[in-house]
Amino acid sequence: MKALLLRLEPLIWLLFGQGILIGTILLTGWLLVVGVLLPLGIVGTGADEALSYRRIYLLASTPVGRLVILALVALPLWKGAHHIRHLFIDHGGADHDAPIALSLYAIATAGSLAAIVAVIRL
Amino acid sequence: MTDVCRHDVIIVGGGAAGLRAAIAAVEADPEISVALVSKVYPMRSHTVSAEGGAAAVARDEDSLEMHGYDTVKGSDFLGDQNVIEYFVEEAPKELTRLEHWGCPWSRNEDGSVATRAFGGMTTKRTWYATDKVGFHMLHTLFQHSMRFDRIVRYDEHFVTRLLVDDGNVRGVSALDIRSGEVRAILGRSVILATGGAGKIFPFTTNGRIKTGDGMALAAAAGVPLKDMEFVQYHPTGLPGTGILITEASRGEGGLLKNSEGDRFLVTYDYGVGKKAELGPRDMISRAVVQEIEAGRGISGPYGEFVHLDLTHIGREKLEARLPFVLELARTYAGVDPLTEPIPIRPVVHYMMGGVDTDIDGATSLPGLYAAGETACGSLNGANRLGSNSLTECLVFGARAAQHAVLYSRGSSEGNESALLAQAEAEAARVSALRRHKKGSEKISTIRRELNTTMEEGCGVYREQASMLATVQTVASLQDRASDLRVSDDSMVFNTEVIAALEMKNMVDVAQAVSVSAAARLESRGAHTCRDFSSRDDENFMHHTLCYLEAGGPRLDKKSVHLGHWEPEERKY
Amino acid sequence: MSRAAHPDAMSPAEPGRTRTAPPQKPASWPSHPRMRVYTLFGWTGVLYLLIGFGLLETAWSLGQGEVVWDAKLASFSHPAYVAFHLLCLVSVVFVAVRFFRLFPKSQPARIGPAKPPPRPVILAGLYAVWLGVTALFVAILSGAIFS
Amino acid sequence: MSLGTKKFVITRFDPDRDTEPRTEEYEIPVQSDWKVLDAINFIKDEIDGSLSYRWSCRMAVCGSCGMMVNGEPKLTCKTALSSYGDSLTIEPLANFPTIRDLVVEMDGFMDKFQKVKPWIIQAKERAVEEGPQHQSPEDLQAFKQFSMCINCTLCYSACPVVATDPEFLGPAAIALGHRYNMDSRDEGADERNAVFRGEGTIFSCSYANECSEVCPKNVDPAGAVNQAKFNAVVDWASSFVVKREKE
Ligand SMILES: Cc1cc2nc3c(=O)[nH]c(=O)nc-3n(C[C@H](O)[C@H](O)[C@H](O)COP(=O)(O)OP(=O)(O)OC[C@H]3O[C@@H](n4cnc5c(N)ncnc54)[C@H](O)[C@@H]3O)c2cc1C
Ligand code: SF4
Ligand code: F3S
Ligand code: FES
Repeated sequence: MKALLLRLEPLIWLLFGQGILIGTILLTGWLLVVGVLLPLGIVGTGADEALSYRRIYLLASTPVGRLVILALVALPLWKGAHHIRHLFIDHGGADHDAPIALSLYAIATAGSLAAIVAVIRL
Repeated sequence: MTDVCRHDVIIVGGGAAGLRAAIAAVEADPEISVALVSKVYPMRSHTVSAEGGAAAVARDEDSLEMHGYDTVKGSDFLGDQNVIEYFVEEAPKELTRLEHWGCPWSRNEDGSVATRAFGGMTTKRTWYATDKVGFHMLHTLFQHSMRFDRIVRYDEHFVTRLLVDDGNVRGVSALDIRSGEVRAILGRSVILATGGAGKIFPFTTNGRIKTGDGMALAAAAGVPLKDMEFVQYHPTGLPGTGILITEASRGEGGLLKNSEGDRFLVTYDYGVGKKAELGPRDMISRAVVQEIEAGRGISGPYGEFVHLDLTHIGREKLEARLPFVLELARTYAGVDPLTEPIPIRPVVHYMMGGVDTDIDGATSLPGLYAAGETACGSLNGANRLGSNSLTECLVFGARAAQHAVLYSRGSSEGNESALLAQAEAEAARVSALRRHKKGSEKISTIRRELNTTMEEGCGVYREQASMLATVQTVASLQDRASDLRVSDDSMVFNTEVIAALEMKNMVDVAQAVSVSAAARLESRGAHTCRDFSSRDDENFMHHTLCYLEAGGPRLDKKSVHLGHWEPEERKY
Repeated sequence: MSRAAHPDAMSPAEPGRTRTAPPQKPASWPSHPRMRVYTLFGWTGVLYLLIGFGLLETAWSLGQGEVVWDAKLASFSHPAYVAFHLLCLVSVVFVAVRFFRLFPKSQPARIGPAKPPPRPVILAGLYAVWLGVTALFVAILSGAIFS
Repeated sequence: MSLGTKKFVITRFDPDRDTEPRTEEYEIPVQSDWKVLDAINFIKDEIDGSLSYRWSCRMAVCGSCGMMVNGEPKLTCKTALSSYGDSLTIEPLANFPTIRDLVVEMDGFMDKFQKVKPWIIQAKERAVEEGPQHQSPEDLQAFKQFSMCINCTLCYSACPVVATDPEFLGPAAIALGHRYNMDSRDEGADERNAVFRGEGTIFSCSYANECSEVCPKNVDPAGAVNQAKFNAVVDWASSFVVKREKE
C-alpha cells in the first residue's frame, strides 16, 4: 500500500496544489453568486433570467464550460482529500496513514470520475 | 572491557584540516579505512567561524613569487621557506578542488572566482564566499566527505591519549561522550587536526572547543611544541564577547578611527605606514593598543576600544560582501554598521605555534602527523597572514594524509595488548575524574585564573617580569588542576568531565606558551617585548621547541629553513 | 511540553545506545497563533471536499433537465445552504490569502532554462488573476455578459 | 549593566537516574547584554556543573546550541535574554529524543542529511588542471540561500510533520538536497529527485512554513522544500517522456 502511495505522491500533490490554486480562484466567483447574490435576489433564477436552465445549459455545454465545471468539481475534492489526510497525520494518525490516505484518495477519484461523467452527460 | 575499533589511518579532528586529510587519505587509497574522530560533529568545528577568506594566487597580475614573499615577510622571516614555496604552489589547486566539490565561492561578473584584498597581501588573492568562508568550506568538505564510506566517523568522541607502542603511535583512546565509555581506536598512523588553543586566553575569537587538545596530546607523547610564543592578536574583535569582525571588512575599505575620529593608522610611527588598514595583524594590533594607551580610545563597559568605520562603504556593497559582519555587529554589539562605527579591540585569534612537524606533517614520533592550526609546519613563522590558514589546513591536511597513508602501508601491527592496557588506564583515569566530587578546585576558577595570567604575561605587548610571573602562575595552576572538582558523576554526556580533561590540556599548552615566550629575548612578529624592542637575527633566528616533560618544560632550538628570500627589515 | 511527538520521530540509527527520553512536541503549539492558522488551513479541506461534492450534484442536476435544476436553484436560498456557502466563501478567501503569500517562494528561481518573474510580480499576478477570474465569473453568471 | 535576576526552569534528564525528564529551577543575576546561552553558562559554571548541553562558537554559526526557550526553538547564543520576562523555561529541542538534559539525539538527522546526497554529482569528475568552473553570480544566487544552513535543526523542532512522521526527510535535509539540485555545476538532480520521491518523501510536507519562521539563518527551508516538490513533479512527469537509464 505504502509503495503505491509513494508512487502516486507527485500526482496527488499536483492535483492538491491545483485544487488550492485553480480551485480557489474558480470557487470564489461561484460562491459569491450562489452564496450572496442569489439569496439576495440580485441574480435571478426565473425563466429568462441569468441563472435560468436554458442559459446555464448553453454556457455549460460549451467545451470551455465543460472544462471549467470539471475543474471546479474535481480539484477541490483533491485539495480536501489531501488536507484531511494531513489532519489525520497531524493529530497522531501517521501510523495508519496509508489506509486513510488511500480511502480519501479513492473518494476523490470517485468524485472526479463522476464529474467527468457529469460533464460528458450535459 | 574497552571497546576496540580497528582502522588504518586515524584522524583526530573534523575541521578543515581533518576533513581534508580524511578525503585525501581515501583518494590516495580507496581501500583504506579511515577513522575520523571528533569531539563535536564535524560541522561544529571552529573552522565554521572563519569569515574573511582563503588565499591562493588566482589572477594574472599575481604570482606565486609574490604570495611567497608576502608570506615570508609576514612571518617576520621565521617561516620555513621550503614550506612556504610548497604552500603557495599547492594553494590554487586546493581551492580549485573545493570549487569542484561545490564550495559557493563568490564570483566576478564573468563567472570567474572573485578575490578580495587582505592584510599583508600585496594584491587581491583572497578567495571568498561572502564573509562566511570557513562556514562554506567546512560544510563543503564535510558534505563531500560523506560520499566515501571508507571514512568512518566517530562523532562526539573525545580523544584522551595517543596509544604508543615500541616507539610508534598505534592509535588513540577516545571517550564516547554519549555513553561515557572509553574506546581504543587502533590504527597504523594518527593525524592530529585538533585546531588551536585560543581558550587559554580570556578574550578570544575562538569557540568553546579550542582548548589545544592536540598540542597537549602530542606533548604528552614526547613530541615537542614549536614556536608557541607566537600568539596572534587580531585587531578587530567585539569588546566583551571577542567575536571577530573579519579583516575583510578592512579589505573592502573599512577604516580604523580613534576617539577623535582620526584614521590613526596613517601615522608613520605605528609601523604600518602607507598600507594603513591593510597592514599585517601584529602591527595593527600594536597600533590599536598604543592608541588606547595614548588616551585616544573610547571607553565602554568592557574597557577601552577604538572604532571600525564601514559607514562610507554603502549598503549595497556591505550587504553583498559582508552580510555576516552586519548580522554579528547588530546582534552582538547592538550597532548597525550601515550608520554607526563598530567598537573593536585586539583579540586573541590564532596560534602560530603548535605540534612540531616537517613539511610532510610528520612529527618526531613515528606514525604521528599533524595538520591545521594545531600543527606548526612553520608556514606562519612569527605572524600569520590573514587567509593563509584556511588554505594551510587544506594543503597540509592533504599532504599529511598522503604521507600517513604511505606510512601505514609500510608499518606492522602493534602489540595490541599493550595498547589496550593503555586504553584501560585511560578509562580508569576518566572514571576517577567522573567520581571526583571532593576535588578542591572549581573548573571555572582555574580557567579564570589561567586566562588572567595569560593575558597579563603574554598579551600584545610583553615584558620579561610579567612573562616570568606567568610562568610561575601557570606552574602552580598545573598542580591545582590535578585536583579538579567534578560534581557530575553520570556516564551519559558528562560535559563536566570533558571540561576537566580540556582544562588539563589548556594548562599544558599555556605552560608551553609562557615558557617559550619568556625565553625569546627579542621582538619578532607577534612576540613583542618592551624590554627587547627589536628583532635580533643574530641570536634568535631560530624556532623554539618546547618539550613538556615529567620534570618540567625543556626548551630547545630548531633552525629556520631559509633560502630564496633574504631576511630584511619588515616595513609596510 | 504537552503532547508526545511520534515516539519514533527522528529515531536513532542504532536505537538504545543509551536510553533516551522520547521526543515531545513543542508545548506552545496548541496556543501558537501561527500553528492555529496552519491548522485552520488544514480544516478548510473538509469544506473543499463538501463543496466539491455539492458542485458535483449541481452539475449533475444540470444534466437532469429544467425541473431538477430549478429545484436545485431554489434550495440555494435555504438558510442552511446560505450559511454553508458563506462559510465556504470565507474559507476560500482565507485559503487564497495564506496560499498566495507562500506561493511565490515555492517557485524555483529557475525551471530548467526558464526563469519565472520576480517574486513580487508573481504575487501581484496571483491577485490579479484571482480578482479577474472572480469578476468574470460573477459577470457571466449574473448575466452581465453573454446574455 | 545588571538586569536583576531571572528564573530559569530547565529540563533535566539523566538516563542513569531518571525514568523521565524533570525540571529544575535556578534563579540567577543576569546582565542586560546577555544571550540566553550566557545565562545557561553562568548556571553551569557557578551553580550546577552537571547541567549538560551543547555549544561552541557563541556567534550563531556552529549550530550546536539550539534549545526550546519558552516553547519555541531558538539558537540560544543569538537570542537576547532581555526580550523575555522574569521566568524562562528551557527545554531540549522538541521532536528529538533526549540523550541527557538539553542534549538531543542527532543520529536520525545525520542519516537523513546523508541520504539526500549532499555533494556535487557530475558524470565525469573534473581534474584540478581544468581549473575552477565558471558560475555566473546569477547562477550562484539560484542556490546560495539554501547553502546557508548551519544544521541547527530548529526547523525539525518546529515542523508538525516531523513531529508525527518519523521518516519524513525534514526541512533542512531537503533544503540541502535542493541546494545541490539548483547548483549549476551539479548533474545529480535525477538521483536526488528519486530520493525525494522515495521513503520519507518530500511530499509529506504540508507547507506549514514553521521551519522558515524559526530558521535563524533565513535559509527559508519551506521555500526549498516546496520548490523541490515542484521540480520533483516536473522530473516525474518528464520521466514518462524520456526514458531514464537508472531507476
Ligand atoms: C573567528 C575566526 C575567523 C577566522 N577567519 C579566518 C579567515 O578568514 N581566513 C583564514 O585563513 N583563517 C581564518 N581563521 C583561522 C582558521 O579558521 C583556523 O585556523 C582553522 O579553521 C583551523 O582549522 P583546523 O581544522 O585546524 O581546526 P578546527 O576547525 O578548530 O577543528 C578542530 C577539530 O578537532 C576536534 N578536536 C579537538 N580536540 C579534540 C579531541 N580531544 N578529541 C577529538 N576531537 C578533537 C574538534 O572537534 C574539531 O573537529 C579564523 C579563525 C577564527 C577563530
Ligand atoms: S534550515 Fe535553518 S533552522 Fe533548519 S537546520 Fe538549517 S539553519 Fe537551522
Ligand atoms: S515546517 Fe514542515 S511541513 Fe513543510 S513547510 Fe516546513 S517542512
Ligand atoms: S554556540 Fe554556535 S550556534 Fe550557538
